[in-house]
Amino acid sequence: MLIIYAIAALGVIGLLFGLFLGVAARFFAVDTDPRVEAVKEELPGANCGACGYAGCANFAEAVVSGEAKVNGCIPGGDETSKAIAGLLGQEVGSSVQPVATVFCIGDSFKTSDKFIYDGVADCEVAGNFLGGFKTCSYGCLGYGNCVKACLFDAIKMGEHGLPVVDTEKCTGCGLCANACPRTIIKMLPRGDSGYLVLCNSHDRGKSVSKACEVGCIACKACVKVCPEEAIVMEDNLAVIDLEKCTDCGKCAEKCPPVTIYRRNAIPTEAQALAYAAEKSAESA
Amino acid sequence: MKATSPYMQDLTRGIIKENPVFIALLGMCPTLGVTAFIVNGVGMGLAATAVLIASNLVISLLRNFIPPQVRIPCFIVIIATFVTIIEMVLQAFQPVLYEALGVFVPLIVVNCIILGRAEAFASKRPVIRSLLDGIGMGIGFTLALFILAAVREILGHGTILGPDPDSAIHLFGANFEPMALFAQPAGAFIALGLLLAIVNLLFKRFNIN
Amino acid sequence: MEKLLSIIFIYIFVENFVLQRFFGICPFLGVSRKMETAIGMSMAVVFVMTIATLVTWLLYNFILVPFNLTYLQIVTFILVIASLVQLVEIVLRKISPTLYQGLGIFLPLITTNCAVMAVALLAVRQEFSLLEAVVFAIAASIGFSLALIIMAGIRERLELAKMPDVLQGSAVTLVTAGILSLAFLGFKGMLTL
Amino acid sequence: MGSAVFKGGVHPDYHKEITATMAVSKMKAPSTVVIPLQQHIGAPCEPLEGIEEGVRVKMGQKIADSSGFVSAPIHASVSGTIKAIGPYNHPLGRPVNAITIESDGQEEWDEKVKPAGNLENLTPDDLRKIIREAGIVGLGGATFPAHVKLSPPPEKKIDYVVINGAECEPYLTADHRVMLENPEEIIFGLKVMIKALGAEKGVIGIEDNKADAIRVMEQAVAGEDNITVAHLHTKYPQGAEKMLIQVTTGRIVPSGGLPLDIGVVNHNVGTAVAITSTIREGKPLIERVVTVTGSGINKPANLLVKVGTLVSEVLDVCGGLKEDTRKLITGGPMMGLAQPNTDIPVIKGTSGILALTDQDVYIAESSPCIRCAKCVEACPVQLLPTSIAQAAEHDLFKKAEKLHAMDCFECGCCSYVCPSKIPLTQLIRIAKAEIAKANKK
Amino acid sequence: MDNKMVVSSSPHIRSLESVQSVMIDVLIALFPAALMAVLLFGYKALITMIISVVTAMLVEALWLRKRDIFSDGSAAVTGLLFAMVLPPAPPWWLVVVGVASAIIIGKQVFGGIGYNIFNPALVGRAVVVMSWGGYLVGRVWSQPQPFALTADISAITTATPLGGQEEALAVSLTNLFIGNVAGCLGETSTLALLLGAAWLYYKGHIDLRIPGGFIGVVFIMGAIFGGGFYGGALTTGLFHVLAGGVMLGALFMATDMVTTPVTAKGKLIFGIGCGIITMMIRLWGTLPEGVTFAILLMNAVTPIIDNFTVPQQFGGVKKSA
Repeated sequence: MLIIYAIAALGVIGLLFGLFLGVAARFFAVDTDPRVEAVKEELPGANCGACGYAGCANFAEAVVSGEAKVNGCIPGGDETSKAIAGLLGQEVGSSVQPVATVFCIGDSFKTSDKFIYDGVADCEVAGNFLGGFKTCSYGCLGYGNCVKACLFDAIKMGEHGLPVVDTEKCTGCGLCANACPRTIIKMLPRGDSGYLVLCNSHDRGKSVSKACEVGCIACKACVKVCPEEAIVMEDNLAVIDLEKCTDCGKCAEKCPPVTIYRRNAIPTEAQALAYAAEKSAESA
Repeated sequence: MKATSPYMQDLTRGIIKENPVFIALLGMCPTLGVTAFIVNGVGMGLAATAVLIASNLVISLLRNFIPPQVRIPCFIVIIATFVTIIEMVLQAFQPVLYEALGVFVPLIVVNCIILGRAEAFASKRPVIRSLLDGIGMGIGFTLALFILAAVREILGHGTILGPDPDSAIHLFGANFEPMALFAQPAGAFIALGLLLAIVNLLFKRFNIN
Repeated sequence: MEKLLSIIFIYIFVENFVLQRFFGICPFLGVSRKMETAIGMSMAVVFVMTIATLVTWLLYNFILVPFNLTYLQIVTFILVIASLVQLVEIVLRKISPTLYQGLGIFLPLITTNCAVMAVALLAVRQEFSLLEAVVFAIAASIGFSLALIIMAGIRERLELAKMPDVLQGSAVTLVTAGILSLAFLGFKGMLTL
Repeated sequence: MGSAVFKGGVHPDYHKEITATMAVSKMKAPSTVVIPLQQHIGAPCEPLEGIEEGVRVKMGQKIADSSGFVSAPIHASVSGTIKAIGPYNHPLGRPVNAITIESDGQEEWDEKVKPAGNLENLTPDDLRKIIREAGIVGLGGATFPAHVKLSPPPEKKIDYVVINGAECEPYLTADHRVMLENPEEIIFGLKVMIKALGAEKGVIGIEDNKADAIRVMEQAVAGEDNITVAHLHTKYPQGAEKMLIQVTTGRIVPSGGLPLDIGVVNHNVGTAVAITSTIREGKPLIERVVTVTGSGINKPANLLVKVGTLVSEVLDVCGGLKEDTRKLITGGPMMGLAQPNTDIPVIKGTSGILALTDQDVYIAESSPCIRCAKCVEACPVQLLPTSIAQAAEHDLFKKAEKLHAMDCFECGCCSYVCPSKIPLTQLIRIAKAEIAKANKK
Repeated sequence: MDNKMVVSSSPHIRSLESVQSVMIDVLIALFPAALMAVLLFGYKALITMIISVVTAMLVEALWLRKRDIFSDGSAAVTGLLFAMVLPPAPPWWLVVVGVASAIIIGKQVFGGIGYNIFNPALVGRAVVVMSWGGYLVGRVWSQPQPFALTADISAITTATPLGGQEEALAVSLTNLFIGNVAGCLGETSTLALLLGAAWLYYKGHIDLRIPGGFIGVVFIMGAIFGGGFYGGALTTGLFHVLAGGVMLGALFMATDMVTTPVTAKGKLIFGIGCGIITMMIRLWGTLPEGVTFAILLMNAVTPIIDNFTVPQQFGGVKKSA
């Protein structure tokens, strides 16, 4: 008897429940695509927004609807792209995980200041304030907007007043590059080879050399010496095309202010501090 | 990363890397509610583990027979059944523990860990893997409860193996004046909060994602 | 009447569901990030909890008890709550789209809110009358809302704080809840049932 | 009279004693002047036809103008030859087009400079036209073109003219000296304004730390039955438009509104004097009184300086800067602008040149807000500066707008009182800029 | 010109006040109460205060890993305030654990000075009350022995005047005002507390709305609901104001800048709320004293109060709600 009651009670409740759900299913004609959930599972979940969407869930929806590319998730890198592509049965586009690179070596010892800024500690604010306190109006202001933007603890403000990127931690999401009001940080494909002009100044040579010991003075020595024609002048700044660069290093030898470095030999914070110590010893 | 078999991963995932309490922050109610004593905490952990393993197993077995539209209610019924069984078992064989856990025993049914694993794992994976996942998650949950309960019991009562005076061991002697705060609800929150911070710190230190 | 008032006061302040009884911690941690969502969730919880308790109480006392099926309590209660939440969602969508916009998105979260289940179970266990059970549900849900809204206010301020990053988020929220729970202990013993 | 006080405000150290007793002396005309084409709020001016390099101009000759209504023409402040037209440093921080004139030392007036005639015979329209042509702007520092304030829309009836003699900015004494030395001109200027506006009453508000000025002005208004002098408590920002109107007339300028919404127009004492000399002698605005003061100045002074004189030359007259000068400010210390160097011209709005040494300038690291609410108490417009600043810091500009950030007029009281040394005013300024940007879209 | 100019956004002058100077002012304001504590309870009170202050500063310096242990002075203030709400001679470990909790879970967990939600000293006290209630609840309070600096005050214990009607009637209003009654180390002397508060008011660090609302409500509720047992309704109200921690709470704890509303209206609401909850606990709760919990509860709702009491800006018009 008890067993029958039990079955009956559960059965009735189950029936009612099924009924509700039947009605519900009708009302929810637009149910969420299970693939969205699946894609979301594969994403890192940092909600960094590097893909351009409001968050991982949002990106997942966009991927499933075909709006976004499968390799849109930058922090996830190849692994995630492959997994998502597998889920959706798509081909993986070529995605090389980029790395943040600081295009300025004008640390606080090699550049000069116009005045001493006292106010809100923010690169954008300081940069807008009378055109920035640095003599170079393209140089790093050192208030670390990039550091604040990084979700992965991969970028630090060095004692020499320039940001230092931890390439191992960098996921290539590009948030720091977006945060820099002077676009000093650029995203490059990972790698050690190739040479870079580590300057961001589009000023004329004369004012650059007044502002910074190591800025690109637009002398075109590198352009002339490059056998591959990989270097062009863009608005008073030499730019090396990494795809054309054959790693010969002739440009770096010729550069008068020594602005060009191989990617694995970019001046470090320690070198800058040593230089500063030397300089102060000289003047003393 | 070292290549480990998926089975091994299924088992270990829930213990540290995806610990349901410390990392996923699921099942907080029993975690806070029954951890005044180690015995209660572990008892709760084991009860939940039993339900978790059983439901993972059954759901994985039935995964091809349950229509996706009604999968959640089906899962709930399955889980509720096992919870009822566990409740009966506890009542019969562990009346003291059953009393101590109180309403948190039936509340296992709404523990997000169990439904969460059913939904996210068992309903999509084969039986063995689901079983291992259930065991791993169960151990992770029990471990978390054990750690929190240990902190709370040692600080809040100065004992282990309490509250039964026969089995309780006074760690610091009779003159110790325990910090009774940790025996109370407020202490549960604070202890878990600080433990979470410590876990985060350790994860950061050892670079575990 | 006095008992009803006592129930209200006790379950809002003295035996606050979140801070003293540990029910509904997951939504308490999850949706207390913003005041707006906290208020929405609160309203949804008050709504669902009251109805759920009403229905489960009736079911328990008029079906399960007479037929000696109290062991089916867990299964029936969870089914009732789950289906009720869905039903509410459907009904709301139909009759009041504006209310649905405000509450609807929180409804899925309520299914697994153990506070709802706990109220239903406790109402039966404490042998409340129907009226008492409903008042109990309302008081408990207001207590839940109170804790949630206070926490949302605090967390909006904590958002602006610069705490060590290992403490950010749930850790500091739990510690705050702990201190809140301590503060609520001041109401201890103010009324008893 | 004048017992009313506004809420909030601060009491900084005034340091007015440095120059308060120094009579205004006329500074010798410099050999070169640099006259920026933007010296007022509103549309910048363009050089007039025929004004180009190498051309000789006479003193007082109009050299630039704009077709905008909210604008004021610009005149040569010396006679001489135009050396250059192009960008030059400007007190506002960014280079602005300027006309550089090399003086011939003749001080030859332009022939158009002649008295306008008797006040009785001039219509309000005549007055407005004369004042516009003379390039007169508010000399209190805001440099709002004076004729615009004298041209209210016909539906707004103006009955009160308030003259600002509060000079609440610490250090500055330019207005103080003007009141002592030119009381009669102030009254005449006020009468011109009253006539131009068809107003009924005039009131001159003076802070009670300038007792001598109050005495002199009271004597000057003795015969006038519709003009009074209001004694104001000494409190910063007493001279802010809204505060001044509240304490002198008891009227409250509505949020987002203008004084003319409540029938009031407000001008500075210096503006009144400038208007007087235009009506009486036809002189356009080519010179102004500048207080040169502060711990970094060797010989502080109140000087009558020609517009376009370089600050470096003014400083030379005052014995140059002391070695340990760390900060150079045009205007007062509360709302003035810090300058990176001395190579900038004096413009119509330069009420003071302030140099501060190490002992007055300290750069304090700001620490977290301790919510002491001193900024809330100090805010004369009853805002919550700390909340707005915090919102701005976290880019929550919508929230800042809800907290009425746009009502802030940047008096600086909040930053002044903050024990945590948070740059509140700057943060609110950022919020205002962002809100304005968002609302424009 | 060799040296570079400092350029900043206006204003260019700042008041000389700093966080440190504010904290030092608070310490000065607490001096009369501290002195009174030593005069009443002898050297043990001094030892308690020293342990508390030193531990507070050390814990904070260790947490922040800095050498300057005084730093902005806020830890010293917390330490001294915490000592003030302890019995005159508690065990040393109780003071250490309590003040460490105050600094860590009351303050540093939230990000340190300026960010804490709750008054740290009161968090410390609440922790201690809940953990070792035996030292703070019941007939455990030392009877003061004025000017007997070396006396062992722990010999004679009693309940505080709030313990019950009998205890209340045993003390005169004069003694309550001077502080010659059993109670927490720093709370007994209304006179000393008022002196200190006068200094804070003179320096502009406290707003009268909070203590005014707090004390006013305690007086009114004491007079109306207090039962008039203390020689009439009004004197009972006065008794409630002078007895226990209301004065210390209203003048020093509820006026703590960081944890109270910034708006004028909010401050009044805060004070009134503290008063109501204190009296609810005193009159109807099981605990004899409710100041700690009242202030902590109001601390919790401070962000909400702030949100709802944004003042009308100058010339602003109230929007019809």
